[in-house]
Amino acid sequence: MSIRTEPVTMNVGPIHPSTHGVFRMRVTFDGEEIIDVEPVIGYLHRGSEKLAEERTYTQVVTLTDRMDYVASMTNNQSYILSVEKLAGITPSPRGVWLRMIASELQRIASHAVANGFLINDLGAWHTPLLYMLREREKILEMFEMLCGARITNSYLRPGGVFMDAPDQFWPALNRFLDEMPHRIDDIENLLSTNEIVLIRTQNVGVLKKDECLNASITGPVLRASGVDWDLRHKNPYDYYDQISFSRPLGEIGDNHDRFLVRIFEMRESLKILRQCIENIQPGPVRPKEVPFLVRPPKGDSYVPIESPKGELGFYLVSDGGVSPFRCHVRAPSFINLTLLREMVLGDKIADLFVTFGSLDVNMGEVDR
Amino acid sequence: MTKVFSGEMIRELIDDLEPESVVSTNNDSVHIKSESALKIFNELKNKENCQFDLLSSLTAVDYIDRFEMVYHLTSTVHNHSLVIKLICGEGRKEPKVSSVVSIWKGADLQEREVWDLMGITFENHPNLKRLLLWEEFPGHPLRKDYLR
Amino acid sequence: MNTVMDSVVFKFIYCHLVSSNECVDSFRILGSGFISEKYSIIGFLITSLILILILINGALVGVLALIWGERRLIGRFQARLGPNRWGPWGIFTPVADAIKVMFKEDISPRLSDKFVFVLAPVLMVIPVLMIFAVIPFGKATFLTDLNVGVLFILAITSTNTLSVLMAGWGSGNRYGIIGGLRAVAMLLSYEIPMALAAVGVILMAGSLSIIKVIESQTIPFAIFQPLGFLTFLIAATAELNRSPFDITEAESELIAGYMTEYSSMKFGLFFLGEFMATIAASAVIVCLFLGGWRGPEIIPSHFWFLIKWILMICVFIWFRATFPRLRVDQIMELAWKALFELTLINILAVAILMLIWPDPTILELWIMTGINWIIFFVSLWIFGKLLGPKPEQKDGVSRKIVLQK
Amino acid sequence: MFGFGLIKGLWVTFKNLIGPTFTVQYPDKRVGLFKVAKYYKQNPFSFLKSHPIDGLKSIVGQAVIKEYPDQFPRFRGQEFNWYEDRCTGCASCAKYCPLGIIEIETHPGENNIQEGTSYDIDVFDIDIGRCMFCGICVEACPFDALHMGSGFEKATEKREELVIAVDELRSADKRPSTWFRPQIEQSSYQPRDKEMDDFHDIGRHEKPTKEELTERWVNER
Repeated sequence: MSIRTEPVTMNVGPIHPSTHGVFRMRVTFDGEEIIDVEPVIGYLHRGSEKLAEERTYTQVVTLTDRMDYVASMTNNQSYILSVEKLAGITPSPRGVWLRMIASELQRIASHAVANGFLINDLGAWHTPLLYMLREREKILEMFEMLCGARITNSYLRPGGVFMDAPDQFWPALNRFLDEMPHRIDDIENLLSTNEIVLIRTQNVGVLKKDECLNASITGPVLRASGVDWDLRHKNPYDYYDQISFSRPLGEIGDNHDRFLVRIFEMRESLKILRQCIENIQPGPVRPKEVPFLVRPPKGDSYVPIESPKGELGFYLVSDGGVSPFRCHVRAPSFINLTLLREMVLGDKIADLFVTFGSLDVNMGEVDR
Repeated sequence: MTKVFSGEMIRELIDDLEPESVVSTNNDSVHIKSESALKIFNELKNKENCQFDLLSSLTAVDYIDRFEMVYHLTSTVHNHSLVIKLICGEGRKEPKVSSVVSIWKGADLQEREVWDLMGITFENHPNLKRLLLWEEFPGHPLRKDYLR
Repeated sequence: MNTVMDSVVFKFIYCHLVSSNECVDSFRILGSGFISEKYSIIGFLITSLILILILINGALVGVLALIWGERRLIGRFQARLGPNRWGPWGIFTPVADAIKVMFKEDISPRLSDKFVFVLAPVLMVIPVLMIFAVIPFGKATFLTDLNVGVLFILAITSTNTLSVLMAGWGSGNRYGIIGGLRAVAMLLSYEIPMALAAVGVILMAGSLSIIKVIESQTIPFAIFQPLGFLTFLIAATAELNRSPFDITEAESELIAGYMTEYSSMKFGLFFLGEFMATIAASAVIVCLFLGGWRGPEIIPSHFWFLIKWILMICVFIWFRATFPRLRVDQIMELAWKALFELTLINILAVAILMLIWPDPTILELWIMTGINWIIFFVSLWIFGKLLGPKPEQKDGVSRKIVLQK
Repeated sequence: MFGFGLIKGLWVTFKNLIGPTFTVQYPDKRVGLFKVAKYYKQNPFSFLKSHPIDGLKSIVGQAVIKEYPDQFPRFRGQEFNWYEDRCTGCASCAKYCPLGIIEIETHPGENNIQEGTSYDIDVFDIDIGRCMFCGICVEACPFDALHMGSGFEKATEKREELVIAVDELRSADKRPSTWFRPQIEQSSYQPRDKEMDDFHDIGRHEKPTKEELTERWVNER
């Protein structure tokens, strides 16, 4: 006997506990099975690209903070690198090391948040999330030491960073580096062998290598599918060429691989941080000759960097004035959404949120 | 380190694929004819020594007298990248280019965004609707003549 | 009548009301009763009412305590403090919660089926309260000793399936409908392993009366038949809609499932019903598997019961703090492919052992326990192999993360 | 074996159950006798004598003491600190503010023979209801007159109350943040500990010595 069923269309979001902000999906279910998903975005659109056209190069730094608000240091870094290339500024070595430290810390924080919320989407009652946020809290405190703000940092300036790290920063960083491996071990004990997590995430939301590349998906999602593409390694910006680290690669490209790749990348970031501390030398943090009002010559520049979410780049066009003529953001989490529909078709309702969480999408960056 | 193609190198490369489609050569990029764009991109993606399989970024710039599309292509196989620009239509009237979604699926959302904010029509795009703004929104805000 | 008079509390109140021959002097501390024995039925009714009042209010206070305890404990599990502002250690937080819930605006959606919508929360609470009727809280302290107690509990608990379905359907919300239908599928499936797990207990006790079950536990059944205990615990967690089986509420998927449209005191009743169900289920597990009020007689039996009860509730909270949620098909798979068979194995094992040793001594009991544990581990291992996460992918690719140097 | 991962997870949460918490109980927390005595810098017995009610509360761990979250000197807080004596009214801060929330009106002030003419400030409004505390105004100030504050408790019920007027700026506590002021940071200054009333201390440059002043004002002319 066959039962006549009717597909149900439902609005998931924009206000929903696990859409990570104001994301909306028009989902059609047949019973528990997803037969169609249409992402609807734009609820957090603030027109940053247009705003940037009316602000000076330094003022735009504050706008970049607010794009990916979980990883504002890497946003700053990407923007600053682009401005430096555009204006031909050579940054001070100490400033570069400092911003590498900052961006690696930010990567740990962002991955911690991503994994925590992924497990939260799985339905754990906030416990792993709070463990992750506890570690992120220490990083945010270090950011407060560095630049006085925890999330909207605006720490970087063309030519380096705006101020040297205070004395109390280095002991705090060392303490963090000593503690963090144990915390990651804890998280792995809690989740990596947990049978419920395994059966919920394995072989769900699989992305093949070719699909991934073809859809311009980058970052941990791409690496979880097995493509060795890390811009820190393949196209080293700043001083990443002086640093050795390994890139974790998944093999299947399902939610569990993405989860594990992020955990492994946190460990690699710790390694990078240690090397940064070894390599950093005293000196000025930004060259004296860089003016407050940068006036780059006519031209354009695009410097992609490896942000926690993927390839992040600012395409800046200058007409010789004090503010960018055009500022385009290549936002990784925006482009990573391309294949969401293909990933979840045929899965259960519950998997939709897990898959979405494993993409680590940040709505501030998607809508800009 | 990613090998970045200079303008001259890109021109040589494209001349091999499709002669006389390069309009002008800049320092680090080339302008190509928009008619032959789709063919060139197809070649760039599939040819053995190019294999630009990753469409890094796709955007449009309003240069007041013209609209320009900018494509940043990267190859994860050979680890090299290039920049290709093309001028959309003539002047400011109804800028139009052909969509590259059939070549790179990743262009899907980016082209919709460009259509939404810059108002450039992409031919043969499967689902060219507004993305960030709502359907009834007047105008395209990233254009320089958009009135506040 | 006689079974009720076994209860100490009942007798105590009854003897102060009725001048009956059954009452010994020790029950007449405050003088004899004023109702003559001819109208003893009146005294009986009044006593019952008083006891029911005590029990219901006790249950409500228990819910308040549980709300506070759960929030504090989950806070501690998550390395934070939990509510600590209202009153010392935050003990007035649930009171503040209750006031907030009562004074909120009561919204019923336009598309809702009003009658069903309003009736559902009431149906959620009543059956749970009825469970407390058969729970013995200590030696000779109970409301009633039904000779079909275990059956009564199993029957009563299944009725709240109906209320969840009514709530999901009546609220006219798609999240609600999905939540309600999930609930029906899940709760009905888990009735079966729960009942079958209880069969092992009943076999050993030889009676359906809860008092008899407790009296027969020389070794607590949790130790004696671990398989039965585990399956009952899992099935009870599922019946309670608690994590990792909270797919009906599923905060991260369905917002609040069948409760999405409920506000104010209607929501409060659901909340109440759920927490009370946790308390009741813990009490049932304590009675059936942990030896109820039995324990070394250093402290009164009531305290033994209380300690075990609280520990059991803490275990539920612990589960909630640790485990992610299962998916709906996996939950059904677990019920039908694993728990069902495991309970059958348990029944078979217990029955065969009962056949070999019909009247076991203590030593024989321990031997039986040992055999049961061996069966427990072997069957868990087999079922883990069959149903657990596969380390190998179908096309033979083994899963690992490669560190590319 | 199946289920072992679950037990490992239970063990991790149990470790956290008995481990320390990471909550900061702003604005106050409840503590026992020893901690409250330490807070009041007394020994427990004398504390019991001097504060009998609090002492009794503290025995059951219910004495209330204040607690603030850790705050670092660079913290970019509300309540901008402004040193009128240093301000020339150049309005750099207003120009560089990305949001344009600073409003300055000046008029030519009295002649100061030695330092040259300066402007007097009539209006200096900072609308911190729209401020994003990026600190670029502070970065832009050429004379170190404007500083970020260190507070975070200025919540009001109306938006109008969030506009800091010039009188408020003049009379406010001077607890500047060390954001973009390395000269303050070198003296390991903590905004919560002490005020910086003297505008001489806050400057970017060393205080000139008598010889330097002579060189500048006598010998060079």
